[in-house]
Amino acid sequence: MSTSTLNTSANVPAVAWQRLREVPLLPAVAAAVVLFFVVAALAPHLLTSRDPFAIDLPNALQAPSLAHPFGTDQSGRDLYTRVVYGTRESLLIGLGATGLSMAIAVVLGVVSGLGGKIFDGLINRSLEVLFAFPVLLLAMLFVTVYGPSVTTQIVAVGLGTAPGYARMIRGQVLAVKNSGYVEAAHALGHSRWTVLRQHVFPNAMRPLVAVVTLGIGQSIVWASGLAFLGLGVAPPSPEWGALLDAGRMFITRAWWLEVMPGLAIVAIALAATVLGHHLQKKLEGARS
Amino acid sequence: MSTLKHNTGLLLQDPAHDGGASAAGGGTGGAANHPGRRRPRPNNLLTSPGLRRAGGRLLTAVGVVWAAATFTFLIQALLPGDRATLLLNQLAGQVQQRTAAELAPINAKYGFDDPLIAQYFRFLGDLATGNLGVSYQLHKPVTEVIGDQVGPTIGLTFASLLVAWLISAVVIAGTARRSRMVSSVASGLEAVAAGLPQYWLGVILLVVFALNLGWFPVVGGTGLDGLVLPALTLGIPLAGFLGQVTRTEFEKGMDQPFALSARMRGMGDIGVRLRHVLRHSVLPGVTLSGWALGSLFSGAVIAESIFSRPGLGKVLVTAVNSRDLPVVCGIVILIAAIYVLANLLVDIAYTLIDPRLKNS
Amino acid sequence: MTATLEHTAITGTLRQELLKVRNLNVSFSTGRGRDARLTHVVKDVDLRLAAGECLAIVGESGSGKSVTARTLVGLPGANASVQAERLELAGHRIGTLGERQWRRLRGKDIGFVLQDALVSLDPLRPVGKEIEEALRLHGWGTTRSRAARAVELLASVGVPQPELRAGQRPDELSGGLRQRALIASAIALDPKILIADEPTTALDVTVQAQILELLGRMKERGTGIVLISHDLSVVATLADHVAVMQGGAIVEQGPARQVLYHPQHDYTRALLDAIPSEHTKGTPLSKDGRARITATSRRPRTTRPADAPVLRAEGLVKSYQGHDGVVRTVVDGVSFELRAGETLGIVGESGSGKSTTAKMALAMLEPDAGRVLLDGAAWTGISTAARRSRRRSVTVVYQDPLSSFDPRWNAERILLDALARQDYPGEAERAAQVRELAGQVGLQVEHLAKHPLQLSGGQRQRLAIARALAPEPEVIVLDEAVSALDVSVQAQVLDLLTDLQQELGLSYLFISHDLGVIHHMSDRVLVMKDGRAVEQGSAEDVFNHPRHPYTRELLASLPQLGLAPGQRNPPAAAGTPTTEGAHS
Amino acid sequence: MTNRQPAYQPSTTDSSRPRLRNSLRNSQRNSLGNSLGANRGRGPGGRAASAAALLGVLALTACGSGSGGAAGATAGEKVDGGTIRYAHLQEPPCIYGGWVQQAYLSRQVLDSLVSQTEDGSIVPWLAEEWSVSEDQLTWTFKLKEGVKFTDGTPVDAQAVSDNFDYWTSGGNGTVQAYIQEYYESSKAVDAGTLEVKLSAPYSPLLSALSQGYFGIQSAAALEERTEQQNCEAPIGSGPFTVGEWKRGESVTFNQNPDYNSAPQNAKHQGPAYVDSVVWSFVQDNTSRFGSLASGESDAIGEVPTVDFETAKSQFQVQQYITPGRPVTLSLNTVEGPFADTKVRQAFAYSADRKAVVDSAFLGVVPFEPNGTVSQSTPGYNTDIADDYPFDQAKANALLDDAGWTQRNADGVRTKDGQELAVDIAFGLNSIVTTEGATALQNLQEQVKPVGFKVNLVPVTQADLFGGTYSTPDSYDAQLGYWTSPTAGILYINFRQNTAKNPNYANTAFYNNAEIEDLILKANSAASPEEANTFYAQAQQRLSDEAVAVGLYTQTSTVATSQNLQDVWLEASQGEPVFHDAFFTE
Repeated sequence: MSTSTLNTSANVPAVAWQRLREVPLLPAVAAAVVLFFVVAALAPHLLTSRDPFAIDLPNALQAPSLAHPFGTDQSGRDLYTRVVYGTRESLLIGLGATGLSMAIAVVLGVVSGLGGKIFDGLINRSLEVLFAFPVLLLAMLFVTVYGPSVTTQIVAVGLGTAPGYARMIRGQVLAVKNSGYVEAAHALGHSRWTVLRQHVFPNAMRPLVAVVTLGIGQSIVWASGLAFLGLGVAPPSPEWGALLDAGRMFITRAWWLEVMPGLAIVAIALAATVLGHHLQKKLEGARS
Repeated sequence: MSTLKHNTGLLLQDPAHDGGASAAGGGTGGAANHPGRRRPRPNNLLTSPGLRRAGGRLLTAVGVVWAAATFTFLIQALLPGDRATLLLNQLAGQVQQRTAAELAPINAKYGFDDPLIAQYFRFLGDLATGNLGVSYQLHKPVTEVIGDQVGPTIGLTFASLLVAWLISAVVIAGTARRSRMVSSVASGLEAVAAGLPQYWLGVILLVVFALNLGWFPVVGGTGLDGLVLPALTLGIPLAGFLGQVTRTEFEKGMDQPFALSARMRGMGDIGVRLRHVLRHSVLPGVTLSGWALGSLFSGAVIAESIFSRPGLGKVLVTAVNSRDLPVVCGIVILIAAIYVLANLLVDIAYTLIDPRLKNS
Repeated sequence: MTATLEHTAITGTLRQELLKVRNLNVSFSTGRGRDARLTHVVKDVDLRLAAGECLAIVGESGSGKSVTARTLVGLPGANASVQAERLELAGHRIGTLGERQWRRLRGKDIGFVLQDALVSLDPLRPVGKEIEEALRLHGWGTTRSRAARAVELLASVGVPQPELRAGQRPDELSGGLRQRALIASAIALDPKILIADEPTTALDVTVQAQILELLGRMKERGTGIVLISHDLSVVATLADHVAVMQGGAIVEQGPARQVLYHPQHDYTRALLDAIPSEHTKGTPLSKDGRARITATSRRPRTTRPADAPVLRAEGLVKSYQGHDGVVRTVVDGVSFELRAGETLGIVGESGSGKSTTAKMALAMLEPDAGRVLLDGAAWTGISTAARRSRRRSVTVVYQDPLSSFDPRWNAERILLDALARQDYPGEAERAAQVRELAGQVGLQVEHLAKHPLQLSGGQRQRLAIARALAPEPEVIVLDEAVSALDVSVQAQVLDLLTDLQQELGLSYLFISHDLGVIHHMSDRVLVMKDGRAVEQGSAEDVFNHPRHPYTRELLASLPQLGLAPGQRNPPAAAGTPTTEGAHS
Repeated sequence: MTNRQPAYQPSTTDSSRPRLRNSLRNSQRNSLGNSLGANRGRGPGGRAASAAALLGVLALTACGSGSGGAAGATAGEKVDGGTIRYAHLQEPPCIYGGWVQQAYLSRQVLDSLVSQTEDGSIVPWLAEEWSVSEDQLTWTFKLKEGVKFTDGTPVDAQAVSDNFDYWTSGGNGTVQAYIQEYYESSKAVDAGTLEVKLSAPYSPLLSALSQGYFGIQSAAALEERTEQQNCEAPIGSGPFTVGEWKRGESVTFNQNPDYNSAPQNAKHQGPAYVDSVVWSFVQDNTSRFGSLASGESDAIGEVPTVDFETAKSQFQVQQYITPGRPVTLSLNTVEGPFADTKVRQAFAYSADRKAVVDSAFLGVVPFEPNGTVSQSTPGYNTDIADDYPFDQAKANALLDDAGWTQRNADGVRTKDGQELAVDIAFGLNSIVTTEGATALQNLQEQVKPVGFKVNLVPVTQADLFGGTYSTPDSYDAQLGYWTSPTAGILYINFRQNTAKNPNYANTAFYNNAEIEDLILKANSAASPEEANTFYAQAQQRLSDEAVAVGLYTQTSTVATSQNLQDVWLEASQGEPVFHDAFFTE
């Protein structure tokens, strides 16, 4: 097919449509979900006109309807609005925890991968210890010390998930360090630092994009698990874990209070996972 | 024909291995022709490398447990608020300051007045002699508290792991490298399962299968029928994770020449999947299981609380909330020990599944 | 076509026809929906095979030879559609078989041997179990009798201590033994036809000879063998009939002698001519135009006496401690000299220490004992910093170029990175030099924007050579640099290397397991075995008057196309040059 | 088994009837111990004894027929034997102890000296009759004859005396909180007569004794067995004995076949009708109620508010409203905005607290306008209910008056640049239930229009009990409650907090000599009526000063299936009693 014939203005939408069709459906849906939640986090008022805190006692515990797509809670607050407004904190926890976890993991992983036997041994031992603390346990201890808040959730989940990432990054750094192109770069006479900067860091960090995406969803799930244990963000915050915790007692009378925020969590975790895998595949595809 | 020598296998990164790592049609005929200045290696586990490895493992284990205990001690000792006040208020259910006269006997009894370092060494000394102390709340030796409750939790943990493995193995073996439709639906389900919050799943399972359908008891207890829903609650998300890592490996395995070889000697597709490829695909999942065991153990608190099961999880949450340091430490140490043990099991499982790893 | 008919006429009457294929077409559907495409990979293939004969299907990668072979056992792959006028195998019409019927056939009437036994046998199971599995699947015997039979089969394919070996996994066996075990599993039920897809490709030359001998014995016993190979010289020792495939179609087919020594088709001729050997020395292997090479050095060349060594290794020793604590000496007292403008070939089988020697020559690895001198000055045993400025004098080309390129970089970036900054201060100058280098190795300007992944194998290797040239080195270490390439591409790359050497006065340290390539390229040769240099001398001396028994064994194992040199057209008279032929 | 218990006979000694005096002298510090237990999950803590007449046991039954218990049955044939499966909220560390959760359990196996009825009067139990000396310092109890502990030893005066000594020497902290400062000694006059000597008059003694904490254990068991044995399986003379305790799961109580010492207010004498009670611990609300709905349980405690309506329509439901201090916001009267009385009053006016509570608790738990004493407490001042109606105009006027005249962009009032922001600290899931937290959130929104900005500060259990939120600089308001049988709780909560004589239970940090004087007058009043007058005056003064803002009452509920009859909530602490319960077919 010759491109010149297609390159007329009339065909631009057709070309765009063609392009769009090439995007795989699942990642596209996932991207749309993520986009929705990003908008919800940054500008929730665009997605709802209600106030997430405004109580309306006569309209408490209304089932989902056109007026209240997710129903209302025990104080008559619109659940959809609360889920939308809760996105910011939930996403913040997800991003923050993953970010923190990655920061720790990158430092540990890189030092471990590059630092020689002693550092590697030391860090590996400490990771071994951290591994012995399951995320939930560590988070529980942590929240008990510092009290429930967004910050403590971020730190708790971040710390809890860091060792896994650290190990992965270490493996990645080692793999890149021993790769053919790093050897080739050394053979060309590049200095150690140049090789690290030009090859080791960028290539070792490349798969992290996908991992980060996967991690965000999981962090949100972990954090809401803490809320379930009563160690979450305080009410009346519409953080999703808090919504779930509050909704649990109504499960037999107002199922939507438990199901809707849960679906939001599942949706974001799933979307993040799908996107993560998609990215991973793309990156791997670009390599082999 | 060169004489046969013991082979180092694929996994050694032996720089002497000619021709680079990937041998696409190059001159690498395996590593069979390694220089022969090498003593044959006995396969007995009790020889010095084996002992050294066991010794190293033991040291690591002790290190992990020690670090876990120390960490827990610190975190609990550094908690805000005065521990004696806490104990008194907790007994009375009040939130108030306490007079020095009230606090003195408590401080004396538990030695809260001693310097932290003295408390720490006393704690370590007790620990070394297997004395985990007596619970502040239950007035009972911690070993007994744990002993009472560990059974159901361990049962739940292993049942969940089993459920997770069964689900993921069946789904993977049935759907990987099938038509695009089937495998994408299956991997979609895996992603959903992996993203399911356990407690949420648990509540939904409880409401649907116990309350509405009445298939399972609402209050599980320790019976077998009461184990199903809790095990599913913890097992389904884990199955999603296992599925995700196993699927990749399984697909790799299906693409391996040995799978084709097996087909070519007359084996059916299902046979190849179950007899050959599955075994190759479980290694990453097995690694994950070691980690998962510790995670399940602490996650048990969620299932225990939803399904009203006895178990350590509940004890742990209560103890953390009431700062029952001896109990918290005891459980943390137990989890650390389980983690160490789980990893030992993982190592054993590794060499059972992939005997090549015995040498590396 | 005529060849086929003739072949049928001769054999058809004499022996049982095991395989009749007429007009076989295989295509694969890829993509979905509107993007769905049908790729036609096997086109109108006719094949015949009688008992006790060997039919070789020869072709380069992508020629469709493996798909053809797999179609014969009903496993062409996913999304394949197979059409044939006639498809008969060991008396069965296989065109219409269902999966169950296929399963009864596979392993029993047709055996199939794949390339690398390390991965073609289940790596986690003892080889004996794999053989037993073949028996079990066809309901042969009891558990006990199957175990006994497996041992017998191993013995029958020449595995010593078969009881012991039956209990070992592929990774515990040497390459030759496990390939034998794989064959044993394929012939467990004495199939009438054995299809061997590149059965010796991953093997050392001495082991390859043994496996070919084993296949030869089976042929004598009456098994029909279909041998799939890219290597014409391997085929020569075994095949009665040869079919040459290119782009999914058979371009030439006929009795082996005819095809190999009196090729009719240009492609066959090109393939044959591309094989480097003693006879090709000093002549181009490919018919491509010569590369446009001009010396563009900005640095004055080191002037030195004509035969003064550029690189000199003295008593190199290298040992490693394995994970089990056992120390292995990998390189043991190797010395050599590389003179300006000459090629020193290092040849040896896997594990002989040649790559480790190369690493030490590159000073990427410090020797435990001995030293390397570059232009008479210490090259090993000095600090990394002291060496860095001289790194540009010695560059390297690896076997697997892909892994030696940063996947994030395109070709241009890779070459820019290799340029010496002080020589090309301006950006425009550097860009010009990159284009110059690309031109020298025969890469087009549009290739520069591409990532290595988007380049073909030959283009990648050209890029790797360009990178090695960029710093204007005196020595290039070529570590199995052409081993992964198809023979026609290999020919082009070898020609390029020869041209570059002539124009730029480079010295090559040429490392290969392939005696033919070494012979073709080298001025002098070093033969390595178990870390030692067992023989060293001029190519002429080493190949024609080998002194060391190992060298003799190596040469004896080499399958030679030129067994009867007179019957083959000398390369110089190899038909008229055409533009057709191999592309990378 | 027929009733072998001799009928109650009036005693011939003087003062055969207890003289009830709800007085607390000023010297009787800590006379009203509190028993709020640490309590995760759904929170209501312990409840202290009630010597009150106004006990709010509401019986709610299916279809509104009858008054609960036996009468509520759609009736069927009574069946002997059987096992009652009862699901309870919380599991305490020991069966016997000073936490109300322990009283729930020990009530099943231990008898006390006396029992309290729904109208607040004291009736015989182990003690058939009693008298007090003129100086109110010597109490004499005549014990029932022929009563044996389940280990075979007799329930005699010596055994009861030993129990007193056991309690006061550290055996039960809550008992000590009640009587330690008054108890001097006890002795067995003869096998059936016990004499207890006090150091000062203590009129609530009998109602205190009726609580589960004062259950009488076998002296021999206390002496000979280990602390752990007595913790896990105390031996008493009650209707049941402790069988197996599967920790984290259930305690099995087996019928005591020789039981002959039921309290006078029991519905029958003699052994329990059922063979055993399996008392399981089901913390999850949904599951607990679900277990009743699915028939896995015959009775449950703490009916979840969301299921209350369903429970009332399908099961027999009883609700008990605890006396003492209700769940109330103590306002910090020394620091922050609430140091100003007008701001406190404005706060009380600014919310429709009844709507807030009714909505959060779905109308199940009564709103309590009084911030100091709950409606089921004797001496409750009913006038106070109307002191602070929802009146935003008044609230605004008061705030303007107090100088909070400006408003910032968010509508929050300001004064000198300071926001009118108040921190409400509450122990989520320990003191305050999820419903309570919802009420607070509703309140938070309700007070917004008048310009209050409320920050809710949920406090973890460790922080809470560790005292992080117990000082004046740590909160503006604190949510809490304190169950107690009398309005004498005022003395504990509002006695002045001085350096010399600190009172940290005064969580409003409110020191007012006049009010303290009123409370002291009440404590030493001659009659309950007189005492209640003073208590009422004190409540009025505290209400005028808006020291505390009332929200809701603590309740205790039990729901039983239709075929289980005669489960009742005893009146001192609201514990379910299974002695009289039987199944019908």
